[in-house]
Amino acid sequence: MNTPLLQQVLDRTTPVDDSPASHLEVNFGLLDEYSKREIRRAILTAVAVPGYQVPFGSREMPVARGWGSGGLQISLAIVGPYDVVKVIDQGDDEGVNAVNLRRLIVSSTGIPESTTPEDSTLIQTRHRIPEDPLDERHTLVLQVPVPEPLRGVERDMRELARMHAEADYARMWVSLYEDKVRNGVITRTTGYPCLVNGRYVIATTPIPRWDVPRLHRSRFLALFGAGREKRIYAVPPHTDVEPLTFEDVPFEVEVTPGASCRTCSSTESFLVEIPGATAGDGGHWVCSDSDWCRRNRERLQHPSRGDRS
Amino acid sequence: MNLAIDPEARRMPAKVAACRFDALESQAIFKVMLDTTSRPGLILDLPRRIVDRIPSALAPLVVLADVETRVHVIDTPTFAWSEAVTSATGARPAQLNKADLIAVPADGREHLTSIFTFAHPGSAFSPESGARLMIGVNDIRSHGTSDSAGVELVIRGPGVEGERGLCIDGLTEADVNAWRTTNSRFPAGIDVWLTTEAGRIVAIPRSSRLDVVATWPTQERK
Amino acid sequence: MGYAAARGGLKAIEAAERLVARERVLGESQWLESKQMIEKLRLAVDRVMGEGGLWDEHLAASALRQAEGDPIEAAHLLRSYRSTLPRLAYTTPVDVDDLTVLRRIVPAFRNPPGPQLLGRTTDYTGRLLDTDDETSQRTAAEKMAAFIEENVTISKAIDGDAEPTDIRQPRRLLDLLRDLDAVVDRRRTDDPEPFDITRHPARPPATRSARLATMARAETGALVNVWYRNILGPDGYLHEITLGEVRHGRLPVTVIHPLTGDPVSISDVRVTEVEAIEDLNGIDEDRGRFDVGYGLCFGHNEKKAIAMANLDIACERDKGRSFLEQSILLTTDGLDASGFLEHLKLPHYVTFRSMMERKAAIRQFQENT
Amino acid sequence: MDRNRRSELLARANSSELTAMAEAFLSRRSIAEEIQVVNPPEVGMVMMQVREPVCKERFHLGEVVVTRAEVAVAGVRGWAMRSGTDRETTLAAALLDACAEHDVELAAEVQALCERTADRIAADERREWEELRATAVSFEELD
Repeated sequence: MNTPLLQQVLDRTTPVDDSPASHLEVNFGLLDEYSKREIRRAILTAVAVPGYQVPFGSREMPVARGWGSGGLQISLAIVGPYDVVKVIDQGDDEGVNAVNLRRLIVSSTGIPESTTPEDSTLIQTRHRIPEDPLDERHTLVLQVPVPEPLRGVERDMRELARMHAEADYARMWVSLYEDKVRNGVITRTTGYPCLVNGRYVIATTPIPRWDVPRLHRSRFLALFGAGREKRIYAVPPHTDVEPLTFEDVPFEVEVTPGASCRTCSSTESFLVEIPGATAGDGGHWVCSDSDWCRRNRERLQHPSRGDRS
Repeated sequence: MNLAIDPEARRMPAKVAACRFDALESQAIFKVMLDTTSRPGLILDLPRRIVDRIPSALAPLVVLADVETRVHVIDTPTFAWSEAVTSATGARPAQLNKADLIAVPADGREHLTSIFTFAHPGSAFSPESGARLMIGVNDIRSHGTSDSAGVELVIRGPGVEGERGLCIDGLTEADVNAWRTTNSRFPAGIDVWLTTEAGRIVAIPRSSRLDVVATWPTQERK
Repeated sequence: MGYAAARGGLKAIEAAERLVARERVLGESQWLESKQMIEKLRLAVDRVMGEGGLWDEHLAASALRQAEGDPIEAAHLLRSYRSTLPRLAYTTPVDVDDLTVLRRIVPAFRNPPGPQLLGRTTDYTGRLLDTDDETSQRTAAEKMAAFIEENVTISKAIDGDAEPTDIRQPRRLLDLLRDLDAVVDRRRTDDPEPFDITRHPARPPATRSARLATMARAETGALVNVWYRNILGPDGYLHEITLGEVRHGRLPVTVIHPLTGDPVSISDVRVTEVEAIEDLNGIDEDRGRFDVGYGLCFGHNEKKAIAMANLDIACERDKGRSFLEQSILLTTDGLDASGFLEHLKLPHYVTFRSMMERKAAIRQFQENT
Repeated sequence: MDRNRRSELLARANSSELTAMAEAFLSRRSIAEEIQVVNPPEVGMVMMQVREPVCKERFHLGEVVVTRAEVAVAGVRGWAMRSGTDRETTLAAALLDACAEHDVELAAEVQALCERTADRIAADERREWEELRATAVSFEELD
């Protein structure tokens, strides 16, 4: 149908926008404003009540639930035109899921991306906290698959709600005690349960225990998004995050004696194992934070260039 | 029907438009709210272009208000902001003790003690139903001086390294006591943003512990 | 080196996308028209709209094409599309009595008031795989079309001989049972606000409106499975449900006209509706009466609506005693379940390394004691 | 035909008929110069609320994709909402609605279009029933 006059009227109604995001073909931050408002309300409650899992009307995102849809919703609800985004998965900026999420954030906002925390303001991550110390400039957004730390000791959601409301964590302590007695160590691996601000027990996503101390009285804001479970929670800066353990049982992070990064020789970062290709090959270790590893290597090779690359 | 000649009704469309923020304005205001909530007592600035067109205390409310929320906005002596806000956002007007979002512009500030008393703190089962208050005050400074007015507070808790001082011209000790009583059943409680007409903003969420360390008479409203 | 895996997930992702795009769009066959899918893969399109919670046949068909026929993936595309749209309005509450039937069967009675209308169905056709080629299938279909033409006599007059509305909108069986005082009366007069599952997570204990909305966009297979488990599974028990009615038909979409303030019907959606009659046999229940469960979902999807109606009444009778409500609210959403399942494919080497470390710590303790 | 009925029929009229008529109206100077777009055509959703029969409770069935527009011709407002994502056709429908309010002569043309639409819908429904009625199972009951 040829309708030039109608087209003219239609074209007239397309708003002229001189904002930095004017070239985008989608809403700034993809979500409609209505969705953002609801996520923002939940985020503010989460910060005001550290560790409480705030229910929210999780939106379906262009990534599957379980692939970071909660973290993505937080990032898109808070991101502004002057942010610089870094996205990692397992510590790696080039991980396939990290790449996918970064593409979505960048393409729907037009903001720059970086792999270096120094240059970033918004860091979305799955399963790691960057090795570099983060500070006031940074907001760390963690993707959470299962936000409920008490699920292992209680299946009924009504009872779980009561336990959190009354800060009744007795059964959690009992389960940790039994674990210790039976196995000699507390066998919790990643997502170690922590008490936030002396009030709520949270699941520290599945970050390794290695990263847990860096949430304690941190200088940055940490926001946790569970899209499928429709929960948002937060650890504000300068807030106590204490791993649940007993006085005589020190909290243990992952350490493998003698292991060092094959690429940068570090023994002070979280290392992951690269198994050998054959039975005789013992394999080796590398840093999980690939950008930190790269800079560490360059620092060792060219000490004069300083920290930046 | 004398609506047509009511000067307030004539101003309404422009004021409603002033209460509509675009995506980037909303983000900028929200970011300031997030930063202040994360660091209670830290003084930041609202975007200039917003405080130029509406009372600054309305900005944080409008950013969060929509058809899902119930709002209680105090009208000022010069304008019915409640109507402008609800028209612009679709939020439902509600009584003080039923409202999710409450805004008290600086020149509508009366009965503040009862507002702190009757604002809904939610419950331990749903802390998210606690009210958020946005209150316009005369002045916000990080510490008291010889010409101070109002109250000087010390804030401790999440988001504060050690403690942080804050001097608020526009609050009385009675206000703060009512506020602390409402927040005494954490995690139930109210979260508060204080703003000045110059666009300064500070947040004191319910997780903060407040102590009044000095008081002065509040200055006359300008 | 046998292959050069480029450092850079982006390059690998783009290469993978190119492979999909080429096959999906090019290949050796014709472009799959949306119209073709709406006509010929009608039930798949309907299922995608139902599970996506969004009615638009063209968008659902596009989603199905893009998802290479995977209905859950297509529902996901539709749902993430709806996250970018504003909600412009709510319809006025549509009374389901306004449903215009395209099909209506009443298993509970031989000759109910109103028709037993089979409509368009293969329920009573042998499930024989048709391996004939296109030409012979076309010839057969053309004969059937001709037969329909010969037997359809469309009345020319507009007034007078139009079918009475009680045939297109037959009285529901539930009302008949009410006339006979054979059913528990649970009609409410307080008209509570419906729970909005798209804005708030529905968690037990939930309202009935939250359960109904959850089931209306649940994944069909998941809902059928929860129903079946409730009947025959380890936590269920066999009980007799009689279907009062199964309907497929059109419901009007009615919004308030902003300039007149009156309701106007701007369009129709097709829905499947089911009433499930439950024989009450609990000690605390009214043994002299039946109770009724209700199912309604977008499109033509009888399996889903039947499961929904059965689970509605099962949940009502359960009264929170079991995990049934939690199962319905938390495990029947196709996107949630499949998304979580598929996320297992993502790298987990950081968490796995942490687990390996604990295993070693436990073994060391075992060796030392 | 009242205004509500007209909106219902403009919502269901053929896209090509609507846009052709809108194009013709726009070629008149009196319309082209006076048209004002109040709300540009916007694709969105309406949440479908249904009232179920067992407890007479409302619940949300799901959302329906619609496009909405509002225009004014010489200050006279016209509104349209149509299912689907066609912004141009929805704009055309809103324009016809405004024109019908604004001008008696144009109102007659819009009315004619609406009547054709009503006839087509009625004919489709009659045909649909004629086809369906053959699938009704009839049982002869002995009196």
